[in-house]
Amino acid sequence: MLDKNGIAKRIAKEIKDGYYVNLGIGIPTLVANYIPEGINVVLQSENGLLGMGPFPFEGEEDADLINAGKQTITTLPGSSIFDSALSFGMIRSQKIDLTILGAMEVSEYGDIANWKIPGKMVKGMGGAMDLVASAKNIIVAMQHVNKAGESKLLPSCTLPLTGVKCIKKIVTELAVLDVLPEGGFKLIERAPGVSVDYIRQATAGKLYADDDVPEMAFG
Amino acid sequence: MLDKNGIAKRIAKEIKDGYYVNLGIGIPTLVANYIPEGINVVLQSENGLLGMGPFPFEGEEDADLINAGKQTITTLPGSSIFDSALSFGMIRSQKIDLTILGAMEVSEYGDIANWKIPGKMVKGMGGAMDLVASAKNIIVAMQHVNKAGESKLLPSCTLPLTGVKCIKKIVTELAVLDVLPEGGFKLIERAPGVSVDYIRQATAGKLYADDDVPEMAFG
Amino acid sequence: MINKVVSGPEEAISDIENGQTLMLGGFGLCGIPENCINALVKKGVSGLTCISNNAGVDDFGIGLMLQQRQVKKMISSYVGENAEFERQLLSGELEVELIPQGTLATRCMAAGYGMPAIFTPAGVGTEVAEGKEVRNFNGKDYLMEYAFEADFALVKAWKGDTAGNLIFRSTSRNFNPVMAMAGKVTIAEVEELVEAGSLDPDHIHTPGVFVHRIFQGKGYEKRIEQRTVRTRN
Amino acid sequence: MINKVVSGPEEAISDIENGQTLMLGGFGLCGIPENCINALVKKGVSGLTCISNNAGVDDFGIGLMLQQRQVKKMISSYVGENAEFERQLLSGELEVELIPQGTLATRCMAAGYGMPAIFTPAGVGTEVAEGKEVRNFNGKDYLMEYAFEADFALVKAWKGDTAGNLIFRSTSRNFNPVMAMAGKVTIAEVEELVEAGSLDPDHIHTPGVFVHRIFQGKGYEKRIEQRTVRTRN
Repeated sequence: MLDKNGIAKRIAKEIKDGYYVNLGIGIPTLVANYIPEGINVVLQSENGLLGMGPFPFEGEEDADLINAGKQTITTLPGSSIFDSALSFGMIRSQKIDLTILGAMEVSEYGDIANWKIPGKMVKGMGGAMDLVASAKNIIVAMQHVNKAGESKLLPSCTLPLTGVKCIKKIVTELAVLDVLPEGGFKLIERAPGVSVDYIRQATAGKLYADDDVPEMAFG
Repeated sequence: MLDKNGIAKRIAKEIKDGYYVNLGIGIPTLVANYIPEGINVVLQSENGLLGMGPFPFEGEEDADLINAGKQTITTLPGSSIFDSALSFGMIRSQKIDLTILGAMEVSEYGDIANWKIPGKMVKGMGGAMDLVASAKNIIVAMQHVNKAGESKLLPSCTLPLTGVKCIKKIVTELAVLDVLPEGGFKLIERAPGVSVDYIRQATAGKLYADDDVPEMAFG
Repeated sequence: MINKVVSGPEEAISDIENGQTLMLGGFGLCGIPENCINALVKKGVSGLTCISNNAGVDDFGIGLMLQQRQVKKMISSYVGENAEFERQLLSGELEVELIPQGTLATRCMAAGYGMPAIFTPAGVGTEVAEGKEVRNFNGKDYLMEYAFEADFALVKAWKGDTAGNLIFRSTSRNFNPVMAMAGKVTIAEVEELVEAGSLDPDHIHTPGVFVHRIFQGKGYEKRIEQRTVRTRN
Repeated sequence: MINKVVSGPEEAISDIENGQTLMLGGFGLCGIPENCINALVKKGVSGLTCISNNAGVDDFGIGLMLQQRQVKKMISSYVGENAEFERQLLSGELEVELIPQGTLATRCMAAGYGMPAIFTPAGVGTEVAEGKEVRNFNGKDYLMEYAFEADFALVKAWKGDTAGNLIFRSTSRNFNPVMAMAGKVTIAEVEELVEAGSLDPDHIHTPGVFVHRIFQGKGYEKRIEQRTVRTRN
């Protein structure tokens, strides 16, 4: 079973040389720490930056330079700044190759819910609805089951949707799964030491698994 | 009867302090020479400039700095450069206070034709259709009659339209006229020495004139 | 050039009235019009509809206006980090319309570009789409979203000139340029106000034609919401 | 950063094929992609649809491609100043679609912003409106105009870096930034190519993400179409 960093590390393997990538808040942010050496990747922050760098050294924080999670950051050589309309313009026109974000629930048709729990304080969707509606390539980083032990990979979402039929790949603490165009989760890889049966039990939606599902490999 | 510079001089009186103005090609360009002293006006060039200045001194022409008529120009202090989409964005959102352009024909309902003569080579409408469709305040600078002696102020346009019901004021070599909301040209001023009857004869559309129409005053 | 300079935030906002709609630039606490917000709090104008990506924190930014109960409605994409906001929302004192961040930015832009409506796929199939026109282009569904109308837009720039031209610094640009284009009256506060002609025309982010009033602000706090740092090895 | 540098115009345009749709930046002869046009003429690719505000003059710009009969269709707002153009048009060899200048710019922008269509009042009630959807918003009629699709966008910038970021100079900016955003493949030629990190991120007009190939052009003629000057008193 993977921890958050393990999930981030596995997702990082999906990043190809030359990709522009948008990382959501939470586990997706950790992915930046595991981008393979020698790979040129540009991180977009949807408030209006391409070429996001690491956190600043202490004392070098700049209040005018933050990411979409409102964290102080730095820029890398070759970065560019733009307004929020152009930022979502490039998201809608699919110039961003890969979007990685968290989810509360994903359905076996690729619907995603990650912004609202009825009856609880609603903070807002931020840029999530724009991202899931536009991105050509989305990976969800999430826990396979919630704290109550219930599956978050469902036949259909119970929470208000963020987007419909948009998720194609999911990485959890247990597995890597593809969402099949005709519906259903296809088990691609198991976390080290986790059995197909265990994953099947943790998956409420339809799960398809070949006889021989490989364990995840890390770099 | 006015010459081209006279028409331009009379139109310049319509420009108020603080106006952003777009000047079309031909007589409208001449208006810039007669803007009253002490009046702050910013000229827009729709290829992407606010704050157009006079022609450069000989030897100081810059191929990268032209106006919408493709003439070499200069910028004034406080000018700004932008792309053509933003330029027409500010035109559509009516940030330009006054547009002055030429016309082949104007109808008594304020329709304008100034871009195409069927059977002749058509050069294109350039920005004229955008300007007439969006501007809140348009003055047409034109000859009252064509070379064949036919009126260009008509009951309805005979040439393909540039825009409909958009012209509110016309300045010709003979007169200043308003286009009435209910239709018809209202004679506001006569050119020096030109009679109301003369203007009536030169106007094919409905002409309304009070008993006592003043002569134009200049500065 | 046309001189847009006013004496300060009090004069700039003096004609903002109860019940009007304001746009406020900024993302989180980054690039917010601090001086104008403080002047609005002082003036005590109320019943406002505020279009702003976020709602500040309890004791900074729009949060200060919330504490004074000056806001009737927020139109935002994300409103966390604010306990007073939450209290007013749950008690029904405050109305909130949550819309996707890109939709928010693009509806501002649409106003500035004189486009009455735009199409975006954001929110199709979700509760955001309720009551909205859905239209299919090339096999994909889009929502039609209307341009915003705001009585005033309040923006914060780094440098500005007396002709109203604005230059923003780093990611404090965010929503400021699109809101600057969208206000019926746009008020810009800047850290440094210079004479027209001091700024390179090629560097200007917001042409002065969109800005009606400009002043040099004072005492910028520029608070950091999430201070994240790394240590030197 | 992702390196977008190619060796020159020949490599940059090597996969442009007969019958494709190209956008070409520039207004008049100002800010046109001179090197790319010359390479297209040399390559002899034909049957092209060219989206460009103008069509050059007889012996410069797109006029050179017209002389070689490489252009099947022009989509422009103004096509004067070109005798060969006129001859081909009147003889039926060349197809021309004339559209308002703002509509042209905005349809490019729409493609770059992922908006399938936009609304504009330009052309309502004229022959430009024929066959188009008219829609009323707040009492005013607008035409619905579709985003352009172009296989390649060819743009000219002043400075660019190896990451594809572009800075334009003065009014040679014109259509270049909106077309740069709209090409399926965007090729930028620049007067000066610098290393990533040499340009101020706040000064960049076109972020590198929109640019697929970049090279430093040679021998810019930058011809002036209407040389107008005043004399010193």
